[in-house]
Amino acid sequence: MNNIQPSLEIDVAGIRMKNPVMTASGTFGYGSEYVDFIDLNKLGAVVVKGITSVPWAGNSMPRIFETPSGMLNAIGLQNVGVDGFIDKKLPYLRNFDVPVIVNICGEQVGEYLEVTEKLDAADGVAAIELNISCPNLHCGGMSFGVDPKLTDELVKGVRGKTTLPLLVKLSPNVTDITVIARAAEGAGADGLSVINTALGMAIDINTRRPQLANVTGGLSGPAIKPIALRMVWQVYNAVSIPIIGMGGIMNGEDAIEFCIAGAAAVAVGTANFINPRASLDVVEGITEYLERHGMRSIEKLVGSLEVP
Amino acid sequence: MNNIQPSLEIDVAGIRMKNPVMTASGTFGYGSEYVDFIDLNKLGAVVVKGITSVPWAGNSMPRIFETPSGMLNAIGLQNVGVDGFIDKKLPYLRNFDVPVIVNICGEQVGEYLEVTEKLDAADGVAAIELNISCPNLHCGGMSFGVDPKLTDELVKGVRGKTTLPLLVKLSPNVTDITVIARAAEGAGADGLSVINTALGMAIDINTRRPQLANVTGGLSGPAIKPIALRMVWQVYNAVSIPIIGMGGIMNGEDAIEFCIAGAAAVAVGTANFINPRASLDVVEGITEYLERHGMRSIEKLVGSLEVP
Amino acid sequence: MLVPTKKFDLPTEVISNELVAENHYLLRCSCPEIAAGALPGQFIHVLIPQGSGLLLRRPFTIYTVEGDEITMLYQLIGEGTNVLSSLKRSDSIRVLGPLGNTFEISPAPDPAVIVGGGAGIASLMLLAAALRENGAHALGLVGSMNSARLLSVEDLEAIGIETYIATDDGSVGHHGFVTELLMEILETHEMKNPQIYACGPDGMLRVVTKIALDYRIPAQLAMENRMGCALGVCLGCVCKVRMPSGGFEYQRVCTEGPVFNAEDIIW
Amino acid sequence: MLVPTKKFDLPTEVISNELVAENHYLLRCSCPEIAAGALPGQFIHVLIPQGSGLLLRRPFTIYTVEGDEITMLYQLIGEGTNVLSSLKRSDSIRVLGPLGNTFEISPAPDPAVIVGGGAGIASLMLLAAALRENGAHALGLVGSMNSARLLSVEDLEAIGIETYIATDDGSVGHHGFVTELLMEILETHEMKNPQIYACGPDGMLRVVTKIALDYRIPAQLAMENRMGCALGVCLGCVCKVRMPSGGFEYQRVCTEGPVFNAEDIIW
Ligand SMILES: Cc1cc2nc3c(=O)[nH]c(=O)nc-3n(C[C@H](O)[C@H](O)[C@H](O)COP(=O)(O)OP(=O)(O)OC[C@H]3O[C@@H](n4cnc5c(N)ncnc54)[C@H](O)[C@@H]3O)c2cc1C
Ligand SMILES: Cc1cc2nc3c(=O)[nH]c(=O)nc-3n(C[C@H](O)[C@H](O)[C@H](O)COP(=O)(O)OP(=O)(O)OC[C@H]3O[C@@H](n4cnc5c(N)ncnc54)[C@H](O)[C@@H]3O)c2cc1C
Ligand SMILES: Cc1cc2nc3c(=O)[nH]c(=O)nc-3n(C[C@H](O)[C@H](O)[C@H](O)COP(=O)(O)O)c2cc1C
Ligand SMILES: Cc1cc2nc3c(=O)[nH]c(=O)nc-3n(C[C@H](O)[C@H](O)[C@H](O)COP(=O)(O)O)c2cc1C
Ligand code: FES
Ligand code: FES
Repeated sequence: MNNIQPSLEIDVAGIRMKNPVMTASGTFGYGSEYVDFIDLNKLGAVVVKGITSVPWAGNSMPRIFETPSGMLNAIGLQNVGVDGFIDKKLPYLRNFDVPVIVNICGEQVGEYLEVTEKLDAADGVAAIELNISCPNLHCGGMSFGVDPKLTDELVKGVRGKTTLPLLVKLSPNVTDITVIARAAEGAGADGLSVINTALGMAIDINTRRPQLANVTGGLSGPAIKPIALRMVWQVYNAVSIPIIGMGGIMNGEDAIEFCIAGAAAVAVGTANFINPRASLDVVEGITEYLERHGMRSIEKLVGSLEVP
Repeated sequence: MNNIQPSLEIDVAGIRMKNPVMTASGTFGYGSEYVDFIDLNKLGAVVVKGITSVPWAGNSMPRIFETPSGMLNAIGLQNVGVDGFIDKKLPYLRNFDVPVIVNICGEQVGEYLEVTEKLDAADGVAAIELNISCPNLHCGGMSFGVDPKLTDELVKGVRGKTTLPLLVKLSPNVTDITVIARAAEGAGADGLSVINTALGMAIDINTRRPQLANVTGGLSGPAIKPIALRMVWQVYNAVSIPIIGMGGIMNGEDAIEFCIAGAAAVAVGTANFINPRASLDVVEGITEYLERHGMRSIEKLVGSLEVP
Repeated sequence: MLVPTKKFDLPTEVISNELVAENHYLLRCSCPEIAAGALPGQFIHVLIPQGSGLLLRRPFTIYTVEGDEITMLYQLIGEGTNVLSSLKRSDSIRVLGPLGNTFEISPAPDPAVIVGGGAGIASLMLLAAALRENGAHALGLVGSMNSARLLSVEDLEAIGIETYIATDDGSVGHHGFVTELLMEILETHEMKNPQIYACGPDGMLRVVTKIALDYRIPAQLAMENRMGCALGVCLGCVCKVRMPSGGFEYQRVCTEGPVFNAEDIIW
Repeated sequence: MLVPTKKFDLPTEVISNELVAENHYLLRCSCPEIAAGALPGQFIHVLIPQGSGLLLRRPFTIYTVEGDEITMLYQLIGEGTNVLSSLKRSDSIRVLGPLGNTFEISPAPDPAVIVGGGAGIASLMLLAAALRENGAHALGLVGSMNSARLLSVEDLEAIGIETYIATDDGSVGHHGFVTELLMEILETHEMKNPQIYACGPDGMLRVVTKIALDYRIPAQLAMENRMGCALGVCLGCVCKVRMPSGGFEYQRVCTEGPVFNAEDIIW
């Protein structure tokens, strides 16, 4: 123990944050839903639900299912659309002194570009997170995030439309995540979000129907943490842009694991559903760890894994 | 309820079994370790620990780590080698009336072929399970199971060396498991084992070292069940050879889920560590389910998922 | 009916947790902030204690409010309610609430016909109390599998609500569905400004909706669905709601609901 | 030292589960079949009750055997032992055992020097009892962080074993490591056919090994490691063992161990 007061402030991919803890897209709404529990100003960044060019209705029900230490979701990107977001959701977030990162999605490259242009012109967007990995969509039968060429094309396109920091969110459902990571880096991404949900499924044995109307869905929560950590470490060793680590982070200790594996920042997802204060608890947990280990900042921790 | 006594007997990939429940390779030793708890004659089949051409020492410690609803392992295929297996382990198993399936592995195609030839000539081997998916080995930097061409080559090679039923065990660490599944089918596999462990990792935040000496390891147990089920269903829709489903099966209900997704038989792995009777409990659970639903056999259940 | 109540996530202790009917328990705990704001139909999202192995919380309607204390009346369904039922006095739980919207009760219905199937009646108890406080005339219709599982009849009668019973096996009251009882009562009672309030299994709610439409009586349903966050962010709990425009929208049971107009629900 | 004991996986109930020292508990349960076969050094693999959220069992040495009952003495380490410590009389657990090999005690050591660090002493209690039954001369060396965490001294003395204490903070006995005590005793005592039996943290066992080699005294160590199956199949619990041939082999703590000759272990 000693008296160094660690500073959690960091700059990740050009986004200046008070601490390295974000909320994961789709698990924190548009921020307003959590103000009874959290001072948004204390977060590193708020990442909002995936936005598309026009409002999407989403998938039919059931949409979620609990699995051992995890949950499956197939929401189908129900969202208000980029115009609705800018008109109805963004103004509220401008009341806070916290970077707002907008997660965007689409079925065609053109849709991504349209959303990007509108967000680039809007006031109060700190960065764009490109979701090329939503497991509940079928962009020509396969999502962008599993093909390095499609990734390159899409990221280059979006890069051309904005000067905002650009994060690219990678899918775990690939043979070699470093290939996609390098494609995104090469195409101009400023940072990588690792990982989105793993594709999974569950069945009701009495009705013999899938537990999700969409049949398959994205697995999140502690169950996928080992997979997420492995991928963060792989990507860390493959690229030189910063990584936002996520997948099953429930507390500060989980977050520290991601940092040691190579994450410059982390995002808290499913944990928000179980504990609405989870993201701030993670901030506090990280602070305590740094204090306990006499570290002034988190930077020395990033990628500090000692391999035997 | 009614009085039909279901028959669990099946023929999977040319292996005649009393019931569709096997033990998963690496989780049941060579069978003898469980005789205090289980009458081996009551199992569908015993699948033994992966065998290589020469004895392997295995990885250094630590080799296992518990994760939320799962465990990581990086054993590194410690085994007695094919000669040791045939001389010291197989004779004991010949005392039982249960098919013995031998899981085999290697770093080079040649090693697989050598092991296959010896097993083909041995007495008491019911089938070979080709492990092309061990996450703790590095065959030229990448395991066979993530590349359809390597899969084709290896399976064809092994196929040429034996007339025994040939199962090919697939890795979940791929973008599209159906590509590998079709490659294995095309090359002459009689059945597919789906899935091996998912590649994961965990870190000790106090020492900043990996929890496994091998850094990464294979994730098994209930945590991966949703991923395994999804892959069984995908493979079921892609090939016409039978599937042995596995990944997180703890009880009869889990097994039934795999059958509905498309598995003709199942294997019980990590559950053996928690409950040494797990495999027989699964047999009983399946029987009860069939009785409760008035089904005479499991065949009608296989792939019976009703997609909305 | 959308009410932006301030929400709290409170650690608290179980005061009591008793078997009140076969397979059904009543759990009491002290949550002053939630008790102060709770409206009829609102619910809490309960964190099953650490180490239970369950990830997500479980939602339950606030059954009664007495001073600082709230109760929930719950049925054993699966692992979560099983662990809940094992909790004893002074065991810790966390309670998030009050959540969701509330029933519309003005202009005062005459009568209010409250229809509860199984544990569904739990969602209607605070409503019944509020109606009585407002001096509204209310009838209670309680459906159950059998007499051993019958819930809330005494609680309803204690606040002066005329209560009718239907059981699937006829062990008490009408032999058959509570919806049959509903039809009978609509046929036999004089009604000035009737309103139906219902909660129960989906099958029952569909029949209630049909009856309400047939008789042109407005009906409000307390809906249930699997829940993730219960805060409106995961979009996991939606139901399909008819829009005035003619289209539909997926609305969140945890936020736009749990109370919906029966005619708006697309099943 | 390999003993093929018949193994049982038994459901049983907690008889008692008491705090016996700061951070340490003694759990008692009835397992006739295991009690009948248990040998010194053997262990059980305990299934933490359903719903605890933990997947794997946890291994603990059999501390004592009394009729049909066995006890285990355990330290609070993480979640598993935390859940264990919350168990009360008549709570259910499952116990797999007896597992592993046993200590070599013939020809009778003179004296047997038993060295336990922290909860490690738990692995040596049945051994101590067996030595006394055989009439062997045994000394007990017990190391602990401080007096509050001191374990087993009374139990050892009750069976007539001369016991020496070392604490890290000097609050009782020798101020320092139990290995220092070991050296002192080897220097000051007359020894005809000495044998060291040790269990404790890795660091301690390495020093014990060095001392044993220096003094050319045979030593047996009860090793610990993370365990999966405890039945010899997962190969997760291995330690590195020197082979007579000159090479090494990874041997299973659960099967070839937990007791190994100190000189064979490659750290
Ligand atoms: C707003 C709201 C209020 C509720 N209020 C009450 C209440 O006051 N009293 C009460 O007893 N219950 C109430 N419920 C239902 C209650 O939440 C579930 O019964 C509970 O979550 C089951 O948890 P479990 O872990 O025991 O079962 P699980 O293991 O989660 O589920 C077991 C099985 O039941 C199914 N199931 C899960 N939830 C429901 C559901 N809501 N309806 C039907 N089947 C379901 C699952 O799909 C699964 O097949 C309410 C639900 C909602 C959404
Ligand atoms: C053959 C054998 C016999 C044992 N006998 C006893 C006994 O009689 N009394 C007793 O108190 N303990 C004994 N142990 C150790 C005991 O098994 C562990 O302390 C226990 O499993 C910890 O479980 P947990 O869930 O509380 O901690 P976990 O959450 O599993 O572990 C918490 C932390 O402690 C580490 N850890 C886990 N196991 C050990 C270990 N064996 N040694 C050091 N660190 C560990 C983990 O890596 C982790 O970092 C024995 C172990 C073995 C292998
Ligand atoms: C209900 C739900 C909705 C999600 N929606 C989105 C989304 O719109 N866009 C996106 O990129 N990721 C989405 N995700 C993925 C999360 O942002 C995160 O990557 C993933 O859940 C892993 O983190 P976790 O385990 O902490 O939840 C969603 C996850 C959940 C559980
Ligand atoms: C400790 C351990 C060792 C394993 N060894 C092998 C092996 O040698 N060969 C193989 O094909 N699979 C091996 N597996 C994978 C299992 O056979 C199985 O495919 C996987 O664990 C998923 O099933 P489960 O979740 O039921 O354990 C091993 C798994 C574990 C946990
Ligand atoms: S439960 Fe998450 S939106 Fe309703
Ligand atoms: S714990 Fe599995 S081999 Fe020892």
